Amino acid sequence: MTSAAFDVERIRKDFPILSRELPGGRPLVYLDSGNSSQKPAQVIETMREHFAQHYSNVGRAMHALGSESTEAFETARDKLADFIGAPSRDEVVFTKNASEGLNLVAYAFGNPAGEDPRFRMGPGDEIVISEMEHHSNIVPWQLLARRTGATLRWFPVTDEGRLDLSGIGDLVNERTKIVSIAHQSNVLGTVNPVAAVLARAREVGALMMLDASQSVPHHPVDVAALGVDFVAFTGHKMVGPSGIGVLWGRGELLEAMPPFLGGGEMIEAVWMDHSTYAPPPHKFEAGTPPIVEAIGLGAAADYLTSVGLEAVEAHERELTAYALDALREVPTLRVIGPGDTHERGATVSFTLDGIHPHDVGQILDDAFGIAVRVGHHCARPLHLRFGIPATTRASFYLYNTTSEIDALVRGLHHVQKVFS
Amino acid sequence: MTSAAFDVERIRKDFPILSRELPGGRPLVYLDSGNSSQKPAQVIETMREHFAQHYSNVGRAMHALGSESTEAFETARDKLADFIGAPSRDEVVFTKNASEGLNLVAYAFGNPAGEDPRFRMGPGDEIVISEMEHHSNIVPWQLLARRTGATLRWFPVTDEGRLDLSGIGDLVNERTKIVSIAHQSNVLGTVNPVAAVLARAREVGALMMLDASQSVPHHPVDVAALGVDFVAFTGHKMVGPSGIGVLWGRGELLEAMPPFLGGGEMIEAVWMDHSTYAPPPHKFEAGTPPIVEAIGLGAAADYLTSVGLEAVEAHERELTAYALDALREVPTLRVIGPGDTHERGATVSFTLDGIHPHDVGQILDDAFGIAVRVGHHCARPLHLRFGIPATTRASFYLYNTTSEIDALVRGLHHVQKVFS
Amino acid sequence: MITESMYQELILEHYKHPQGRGLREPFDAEVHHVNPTCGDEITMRVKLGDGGKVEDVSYDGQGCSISQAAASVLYELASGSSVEETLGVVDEFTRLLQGRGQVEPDEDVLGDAVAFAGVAKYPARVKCALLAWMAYKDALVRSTA
Amino acid sequence: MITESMYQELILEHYKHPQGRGLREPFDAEVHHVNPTCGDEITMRVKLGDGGKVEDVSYDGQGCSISQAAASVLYELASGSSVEETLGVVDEFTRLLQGRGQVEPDEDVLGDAVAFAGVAKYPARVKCALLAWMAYKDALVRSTA
Ligand SMILES: Cc1ncc(COP(=O)(O)O)c(C=O)c1O
Ligand SMILES: Cc1ncc(COP(=O)(O)O)c(C=O)c1O
Repeated sequence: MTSAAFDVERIRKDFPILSRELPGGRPLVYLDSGNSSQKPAQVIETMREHFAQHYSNVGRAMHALGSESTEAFETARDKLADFIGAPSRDEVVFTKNASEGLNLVAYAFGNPAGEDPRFRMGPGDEIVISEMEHHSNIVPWQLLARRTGATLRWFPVTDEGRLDLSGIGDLVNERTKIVSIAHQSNVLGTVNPVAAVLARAREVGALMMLDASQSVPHHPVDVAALGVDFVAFTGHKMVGPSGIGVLWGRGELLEAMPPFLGGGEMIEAVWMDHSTYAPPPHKFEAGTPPIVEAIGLGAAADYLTSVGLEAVEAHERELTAYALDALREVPTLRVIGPGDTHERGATVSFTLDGIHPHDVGQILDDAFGIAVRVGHHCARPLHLRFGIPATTRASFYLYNTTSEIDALVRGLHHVQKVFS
Repeated sequence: MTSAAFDVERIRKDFPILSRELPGGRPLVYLDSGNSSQKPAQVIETMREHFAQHYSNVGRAMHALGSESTEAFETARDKLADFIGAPSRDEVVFTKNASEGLNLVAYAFGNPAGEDPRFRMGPGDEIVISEMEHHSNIVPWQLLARRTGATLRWFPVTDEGRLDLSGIGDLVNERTKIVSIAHQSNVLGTVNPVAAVLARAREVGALMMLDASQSVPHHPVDVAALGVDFVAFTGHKMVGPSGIGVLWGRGELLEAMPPFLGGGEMIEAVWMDHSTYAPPPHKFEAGTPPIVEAIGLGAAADYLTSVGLEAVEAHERELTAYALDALREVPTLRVIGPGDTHERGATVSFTLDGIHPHDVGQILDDAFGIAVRVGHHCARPLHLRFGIPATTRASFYLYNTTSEIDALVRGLHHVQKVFS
Repeated sequence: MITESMYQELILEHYKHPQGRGLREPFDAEVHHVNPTCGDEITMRVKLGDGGKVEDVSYDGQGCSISQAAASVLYELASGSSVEETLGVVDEFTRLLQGRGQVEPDEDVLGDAVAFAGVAKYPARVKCALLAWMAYKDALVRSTA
Repeated sequence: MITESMYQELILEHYKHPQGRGLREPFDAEVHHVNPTCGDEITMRVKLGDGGKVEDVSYDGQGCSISQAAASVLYELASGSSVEETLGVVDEFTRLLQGRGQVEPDEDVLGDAVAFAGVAKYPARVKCALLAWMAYKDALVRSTA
């Protein structure tokens, strides 16, 4: 049951793909938005229209189309800044995805071209992540540790799928230069206690980054209120296009960081033997940016704002409660992650005894057109921690319904019949 | 006059924006394709259709939409491999633009995570570029030199706007680890003598990279025939979307290089303390790639192939000859770059005595809807070399006509009247 | 239901009742292969006999029904055959699986393994089916090296 | 023609016949500002007198008609005025130029500089118009520091 104010059927009409029929006459039941969300006509149409009527390069072009594109692109930056409560639009860096944003920050450390002591890194220094991270918030820090000789450490995860803060005093210490954790886990659904971790990071003078790939699309996120230093997220999970992401960083830190990619647009002046750099955000946007993708992401932010992030969150909480309840009836099903909706989002991962998630996913898709994700969801260490090679994950978004969850439960019963 | 076989009016109909009227009733005369090209309906429609009917994340999803997206995305890789004559599809790495490709290669050097001696770099080692490079093929190497202590050197440019090879024996020597130059200059139009430079690079055992951002869209380019090691180019200049580029690299080198960005999709297996990486091209595609942008670029390659790159090249040569001729009639106009069509593309940059390019561009646009680019075109060192702060640049593509060049010449006469 | 083209009765049978499973001694070579996209794993041992015979193929692993059944079918086909014969089967199996559903399988060569024809239409699952077979090929190379 | 809203006769006049151009002695502060996106440059000197008067503003530079004319107009407005008055004009000029064409200029404050109103509609040229004026403000700060 969804609340009266939130008209999910009307919302579904905005997403053309949801009325699609799959081969074999199967309806589409899309429960894989944690992987990537679908796009409303408003986003698709904004992009089409821009390509067809207003496109040109941005920043550098002084003609009519150049102004139209630049205006649309920079307005998208304003929209994204508003969307996340950024104190300044200049703190919004467009990247190609969340992964680039995470790497960008990682490459700022231990770079001889940078002078700020907060970004110095070498043997003895420490980086702290967690065991529930997406590979995109693990590998960049492994590579950084490898480049600099620093040590990578991590928070463990409790059996319930929460961040284990019991050892935080030792884990985050004076050697810690940065702590980077997920705002919300893409497997467990867990929403992490940012304030507690941040308090400790501040005590020891460490910077803190949030991988907000799974939170920004689903809850109102206010970067200023969060109080962290960096936040990365990605367009394609928030009803926006592929090819675009955002790195938000405190203006003062973005100023202090060395450039990452070099090229057009990120410079102030170039001589053959040296260059000076543009102020942020342009300093970090080398080359022609994903212009129409940023504009599409602006339309996505508008769309989510018009629906209302609070409404989206409430709808997802209802779906999650409904799903946790309904899934309990499936024999041998075990949810990996918190069992109730307290501090958790609309992502439900689970195992079924003796049936591999690949088979679960395939049969759900083949037989019923139900799209879930199966595997380790780019969070292999988390699966290792739970001693399982893979899970099946259903993730919900504003366009999902309780009857789709019913379909999932029916599908799972069928899967069990096939393998019984 | 354009050749009979090449029906430019028919081609123009494929590009919706070309029928657009600018505010004030001005027609659009788009002579800024060197900056970014316009997009045919075939590309726009392919992207719209994919978002509306087939979209999902690639690689990781096992459901129906996941297969459709993955199939379309990987087919785009096949198309791009074909388009540039890549010996293997696995040598085609999707990036967000040409700049990322250039940076990716630059970051492979002097990286402690890499073991191959060809990518070792430190004090005493040398990097060779040229004075005519785009900032995107200068700054990444400056940053690399800064990180490693290596020395950046460069080919000078002759008064006619050609690469000055006279000192090549000294410039490219046993200390040289890589030579990276433009295939075609984005200011001068000059097509550089790749074979001559490559021969010397091979003699001394250096690697060689081409910035093909301005050649791949306009001429048939065969990476195998060129014989270099890396080639970077960008989608938005070849009738493709923004947000996508290609790095081609020899398979064996891509294998030998350390990873650049870390994250999902580029891994084989991840533990908390180390990871193993996927083989190329995925090793270099961290995070969700620009999925629909790659698919759009595939459609762009199809479009250019259907028109025929030879036909595009011939058409552009005619336009260039016509323009060089017509511009000669404009008093005080001085072309910066080769004065004939020998080894040069359809990019014509020039100055007018006593009139700043910004004023030229603005009046052409305001009065006639003519879009040219003005400034240093992200090639400031080249402008410094010619002792000029800026130029006006007209760049032509398959959809341009001689009557648009006539309009440009009329416009320039008007500009001179305003400032007389 | 499309499912039926992939989850053949025979595949489900092999999955539920895997043949020859478990690692055995003696062996000439042991390899460990992983399918990184899904985490399927297999450890495979090969023991060769006189005259190019495959004396034993033993394995252990974890993964989906397709990868486990493929290992079981491989065991049945390979043990007791000649190295050469089995390489022929591996080649034909690979050709079938990588054929995107367009390849007409040679039943004479493949035997029971023909049941995997339906998998070829699912690019994401092709690697599951091939995991054991590629491991086997690798193990053969190492045992004869 | 839209052009006319930007290339006012007055702007062209100042460009063709710049007032007060050239670097002069004595001066209290000299600054050099560059507009990186287009390479426009200006060197500006300020000489202050008694009682908060601006005794001389001298400059040299290169750039488009907008940036050069803006410097010339600035010279006329500033030399002989009080620092405080000119700061008021700079503020109003900045407000006008950054107003994206939506701001109603205060002609009493701006005088001739109101001719730049049309430039405000062209984001790419706003920096050209402001170059000299920002340099002037910077130079003032340094001469009174
Ligand atoms: C010669 C050359 N190299 C590199 C680039 C950079 O391409 P992008 O901005 O798409 O990264 C450009 C175009 O801007 C170019 O003309
Ligand atoms: C928690 C989390 N972090 C990072 C990412 C990476 O996002 P992207 O693939 O867009 O870079 C994802 C999604 O794949 C995610 O779920």
